[in-house]
Amino acid sequence: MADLTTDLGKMMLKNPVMTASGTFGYGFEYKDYFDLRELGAVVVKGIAAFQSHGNPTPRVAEVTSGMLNAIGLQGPGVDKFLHGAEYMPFLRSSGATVVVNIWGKTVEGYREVAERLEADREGIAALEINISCPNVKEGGAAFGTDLKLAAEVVSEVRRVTTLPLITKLSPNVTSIVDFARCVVDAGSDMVSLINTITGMAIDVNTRRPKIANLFGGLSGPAIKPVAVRMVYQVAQAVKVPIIGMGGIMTADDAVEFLLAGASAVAVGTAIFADPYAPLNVIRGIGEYLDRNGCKSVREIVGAVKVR
Amino acid sequence: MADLTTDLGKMMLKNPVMTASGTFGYGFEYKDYFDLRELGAVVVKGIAAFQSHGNPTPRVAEVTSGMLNAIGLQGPGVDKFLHGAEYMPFLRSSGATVVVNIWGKTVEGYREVAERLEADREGIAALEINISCPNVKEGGAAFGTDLKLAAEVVSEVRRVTTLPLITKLSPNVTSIVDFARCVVDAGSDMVSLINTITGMAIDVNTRRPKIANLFGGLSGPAIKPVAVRMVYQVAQAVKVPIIGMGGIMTADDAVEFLLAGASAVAVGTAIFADPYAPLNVIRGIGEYLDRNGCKSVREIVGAVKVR
Amino acid sequence: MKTGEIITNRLLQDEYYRVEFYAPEICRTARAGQFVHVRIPNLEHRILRRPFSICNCTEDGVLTVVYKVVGEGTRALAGLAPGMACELMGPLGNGFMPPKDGEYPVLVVGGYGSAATFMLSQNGGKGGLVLLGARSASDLLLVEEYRRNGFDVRVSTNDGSAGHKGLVTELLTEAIRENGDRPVRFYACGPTGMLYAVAKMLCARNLPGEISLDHLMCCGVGACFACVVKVKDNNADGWRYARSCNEGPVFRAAELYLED
Amino acid sequence: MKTGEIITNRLLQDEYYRVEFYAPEICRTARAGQFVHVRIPNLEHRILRRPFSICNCTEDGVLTVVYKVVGEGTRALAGLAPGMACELMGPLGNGFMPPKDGEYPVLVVGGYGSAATFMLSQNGGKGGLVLLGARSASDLLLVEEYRRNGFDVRVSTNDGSAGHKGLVTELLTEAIRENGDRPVRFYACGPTGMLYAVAKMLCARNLPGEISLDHLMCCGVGACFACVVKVKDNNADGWRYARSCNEGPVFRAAELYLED
Ligand SMILES: Cc1cc2nc3c(=O)[nH]c(=O)nc-3n(C[C@H](O)[C@H](O)[C@H](O)COP(=O)(O)OP(=O)(O)OC[C@H]3O[C@@H](n4cnc5c(N)ncnc54)[C@H](O)[C@@H]3O)c2cc1C
Ligand SMILES: Cc1cc2nc3c(=O)[nH]c(=O)nc-3n(C[C@H](O)[C@H](O)[C@H](O)COP(=O)(O)OP(=O)(O)OC[C@H]3O[C@@H](n4cnc5c(N)ncnc54)[C@H](O)[C@@H]3O)c2cc1C
Ligand SMILES: Cc1cc2nc3c(=O)[nH]c(=O)nc-3n(C[C@H](O)[C@H](O)[C@H](O)COP(=O)(O)O)c2cc1C
Ligand SMILES: Cc1cc2nc3c(=O)[nH]c(=O)nc-3n(C[C@H](O)[C@H](O)[C@H](O)COP(=O)(O)O)c2cc1C
Ligand code: FES
Ligand code: FES
Repeated sequence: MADLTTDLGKMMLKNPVMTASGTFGYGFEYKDYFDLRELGAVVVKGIAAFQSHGNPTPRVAEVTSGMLNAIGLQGPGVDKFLHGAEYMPFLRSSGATVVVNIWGKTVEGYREVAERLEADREGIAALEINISCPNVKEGGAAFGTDLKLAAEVVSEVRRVTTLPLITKLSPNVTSIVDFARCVVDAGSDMVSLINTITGMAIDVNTRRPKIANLFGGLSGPAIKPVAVRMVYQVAQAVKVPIIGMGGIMTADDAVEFLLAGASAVAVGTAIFADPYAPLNVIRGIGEYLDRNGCKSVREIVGAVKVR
Repeated sequence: MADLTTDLGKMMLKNPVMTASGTFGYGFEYKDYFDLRELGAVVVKGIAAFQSHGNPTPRVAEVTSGMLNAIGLQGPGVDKFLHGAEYMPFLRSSGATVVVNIWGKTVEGYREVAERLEADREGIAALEINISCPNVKEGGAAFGTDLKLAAEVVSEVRRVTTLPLITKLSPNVTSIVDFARCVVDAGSDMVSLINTITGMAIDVNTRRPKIANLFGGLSGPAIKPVAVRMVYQVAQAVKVPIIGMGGIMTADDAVEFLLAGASAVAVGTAIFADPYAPLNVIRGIGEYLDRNGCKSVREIVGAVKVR
Repeated sequence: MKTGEIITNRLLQDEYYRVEFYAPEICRTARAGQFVHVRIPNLEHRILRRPFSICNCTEDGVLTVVYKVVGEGTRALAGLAPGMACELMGPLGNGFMPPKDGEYPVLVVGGYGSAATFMLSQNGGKGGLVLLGARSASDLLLVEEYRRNGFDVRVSTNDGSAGHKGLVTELLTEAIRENGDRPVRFYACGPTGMLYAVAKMLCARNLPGEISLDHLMCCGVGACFACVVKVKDNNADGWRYARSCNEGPVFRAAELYLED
Repeated sequence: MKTGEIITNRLLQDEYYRVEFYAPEICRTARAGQFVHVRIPNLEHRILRRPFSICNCTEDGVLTVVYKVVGEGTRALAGLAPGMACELMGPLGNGFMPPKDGEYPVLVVGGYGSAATFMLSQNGGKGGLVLLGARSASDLLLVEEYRRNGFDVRVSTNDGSAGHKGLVTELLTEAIRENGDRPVRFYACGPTGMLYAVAKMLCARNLPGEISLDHLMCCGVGACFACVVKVKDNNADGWRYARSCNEGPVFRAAELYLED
């Protein structure tokens, strides 16, 4: 059996498969399904400095080979996350490798949640900065589509924590490579991509948007080719480890991301179809490696043959 | 039966359904399937000033609910297009409403093809400028992802023709609204969107990209939510007519685009599944209008209820 | 994942079907009001599972779902033949609390809501009342089955094609009046509009009731926050979003945050 | 669109299936080397049709396709039962030119290429030769059928499990030598590598041959430029991309632009 351990620079994983933030809750919800230690890492739903209702409903709509969501980052806030039994205390006791996805409405908001987590960092393996959030101070433009804001968020968070930092990039930009370079320059140890692609669906009978919030983020197999392309582009441009995601349903999908240059992957929407999807992906990657005579998953990272 | 005639400002169509450039050849290929006059318009494959081989093969790959293509704009060039029997002469005799999609490798290239078509404009209802092409002079960045270049192409073409101008926008940008505004300011009478989203697929067995050209454009149902969102955004921002496309398979899909703000739609990839798809969409829009008590298709343009 | 082999899958009436899965593990613990999250096979362009109330469970492991064909998923489900199988997650969610000793159960149901409360009628012959509302006679589900379980069944239809012509809430008003001071516990499942009307009536009269809400779901286990409904809370806003999949789908009427 | 009802759809051998469609309109004009573009039903996440050579057509409208299960589309096709139907576009493409009077047909085929040339063996008993190549015995298709049509069949397999152990091009070399000066027309269909090898052999010896190429297709009618192959041209480059769906799939060997 091939070696699945994955070296993400400042972070070692037992295998390259994580859960994608927002699709696996806080791990607790799936505790009866399998042992969370089987995963490369559990990435929790985005945590802010404050408690948050999220968006009005309907928040999701199914579309062809994917879904739109505008959950709006409902969450308990960092206090409850650190102390509520079903959040961090549960995760610590579970023995899982935990990545905390963080967000804010202002640069200070990001810094604050990172500071709080830094102060109580036991059991936290890394922070993932979700920059696909609207900046309330600057008129609602997302941090993830403005290079200056993206750099600011990352360097502010960098100032207050020594935890490994992953910055999660938005695909809704002309050049994701520019953002990858920018957040790495600002101190991010890794990048993860892609977050959802902004989309819309309209119910032709009611003539209303299917998402109360008008737009939602497209995820699932529909976006996989876009995600693979972006991972490939970013891998050509930066030297830090990449966590690839977007539409991974099977091990073959995951291998595509690894070949394109990702050192690890995350499984998101697929979990809704099958909670065991991440485990099946882990097993399938192992089988792929064995079948192809690879001793370690690292052999296939970036191994796409472009000529 | 509701009135399907469609007013695109400088151009009237008998119904709002066109074919998407590149998916219906030059009309000739489908002449045995139905009378081309049944279509709102036939939009031909991109024409350049010169003949062009296009890209190496494989040029297409099937992906979940869509396909990638990197045909690379193979084509006969404007001379042969104007005079070869199976191109414009055929289209003229067919009585179809013809939109000629044009492209170039330089700003001058765009101007040249537009000039040639202007000089021989009989039977041409409009030009559609495809700006999703790499600019060979400026290091290969696409015209469609650079506001300055996009404006330049459109105003150069505008200078040499009085034909109605449609500019076809690329979705691979942070703000498609900026591009819509920019090309309208530069003299475009309409905008069409979306072109394909850049994607990549890797064969995990051979480890080679499935497209010889590395990247290909994603089309088909997978991209529909992104396309509908962009049409909605552009409809909020510009006053010119919009031609919406991206993943339209059924009349309901088309209605979604109309509700979002498109005055007409184009059917592309669906034609590969079913050459009659555009006709089915036309019929289905009529049925939708009747069922919903609408007298004219114009009643539903932009009629999405956002609150 | 639990695999449920299909034993029978037949048209019940109109657009309603009844499917029986062999799912002993789920049957072992399932309660009225809980649901199964069904993966529809061979529907590759649809990623999400479909939630269905557990209508019945037998000791030999037969799980019954009654469903209406409303879209692609249910249409595909209706096309599955015995011997085929679906992956099932379940039992999920919090079911109804059975009536306390001496409490008389009154079920107020519309459409396929009739299935969600059905297991409450298997209360060892203690009986109860079902108020069944529907658009028309062909939407009335499980009438005979409830009667067989010793439940009194009253029916209303919007078009008057069966029973009282009007809304099921009118039957409810009557039932509440008739009932006088007897301890009653109300249970409701059906279209959202009806449920909120029932909840308001119960709250106004301070009557104990449980409402099973039907919301769009993704994960079914509380992980994604897709399925939320407003419930009362003592925070500044007076409400919070509760996940109907794992904090519900059954909520106490008094717990729901009723707007306007 | 032409709808082809499935009459039979059975395993032939190994991973090969034979499906018969009732498609009288297509049968009326179909020639060897032409293809049908098949829409696979219930495979919503796959948009594109699948092209298959027309293996046979009867006067009563039965169109036969022989196919190998290689991926999702062909797997789904193999799952279709008689009575179900597929939308068919066809006959598409340019078929083989039948041998001229006095010309002896020699077919060089590999794998399911055997199906593309099959109708050439229905030449009214004038006979001919088939050189069948395959990886192993289980990939040899239609051997008996060719014999029944009075064709001489020679076989090669890579693993030696049947006939000559080696490549079908070796059989071809032999056949060319044996044949001496008799007027012959060659036809080839099979894996791309084999076809280019055959084309090179024929060109080197200035022998007339027709090659049916198997390329990824989208539209099937010449509209999309997905399926192009290099053919000789008197432009500056010496070649142009021809659409294999409508300018082919059959090309004259001499017409192909053979690189390296
Ligand atoms: C707790 C619960 C119990 C339910 N019990 C039953 C039952 O016993 N019998 C029954 O017939 N139906 C029941 N439903 C509704 C059922 O889940 C939907 O009718 C079904 O998902 C529709 O799927 P579709 O693909 O046919 O429709 P589509 O409209 O094509 O579905 C599109 C999307 O919307 C979702 N969706 C559509 N309608 C609903 C809805 N009402 N509730 C939740 N999701 C929806 C689907 O899951 C899918 O993601 C229940 C729903 C919930 C939440
Ligand atoms: C003119 C022509 C005639 C053919 N005749 C036959 C025949 O008689 N019998 C037979 O078994 N096969 C034939 N093929 C090949 C057949 O079309 C493919 O095997 C089939 O499309 C594979 O589909 P899939 O979904 O099972 O495979 P997948 O690999 O899942 O298909 C993925 C995609 O690749 C395309 N594709 C994959 N392989 C091929 C291929 N070799 N050629 C063209 N497209 C391909 C599919 O259409 C699809 O778009 C022919 C191909 C052509 C072009
Ligand atoms: C319901 C849902 C909620 C999500 N919530 C978050 C989130 O809180 N933070 C975040 O960074 N990404 C969030 N995402 C994005 C996913 O983590 C992931 O980037 C995206 O869905 C693409 O992967 P997939 O196609 O495998 O789902 C969410 C996605 C979904 C579908
Ligand atoms: C095979 C193929 C070729 C295309 N060629 C062109 C082209 O020449 N010019 C152009 O502007 N768009 C071209 N497009 C883009 C389509 O016109 C359309 O914008 C896109 O495919 C989205 O629509 P769809 O999802 O309905 O196909 C092409 C698309 C495909 C699939
Ligand atoms: S469906 Fe995911 S939280 Fe309820
Ligand atoms: S398949 Fe479209 S041109 Fe040949």
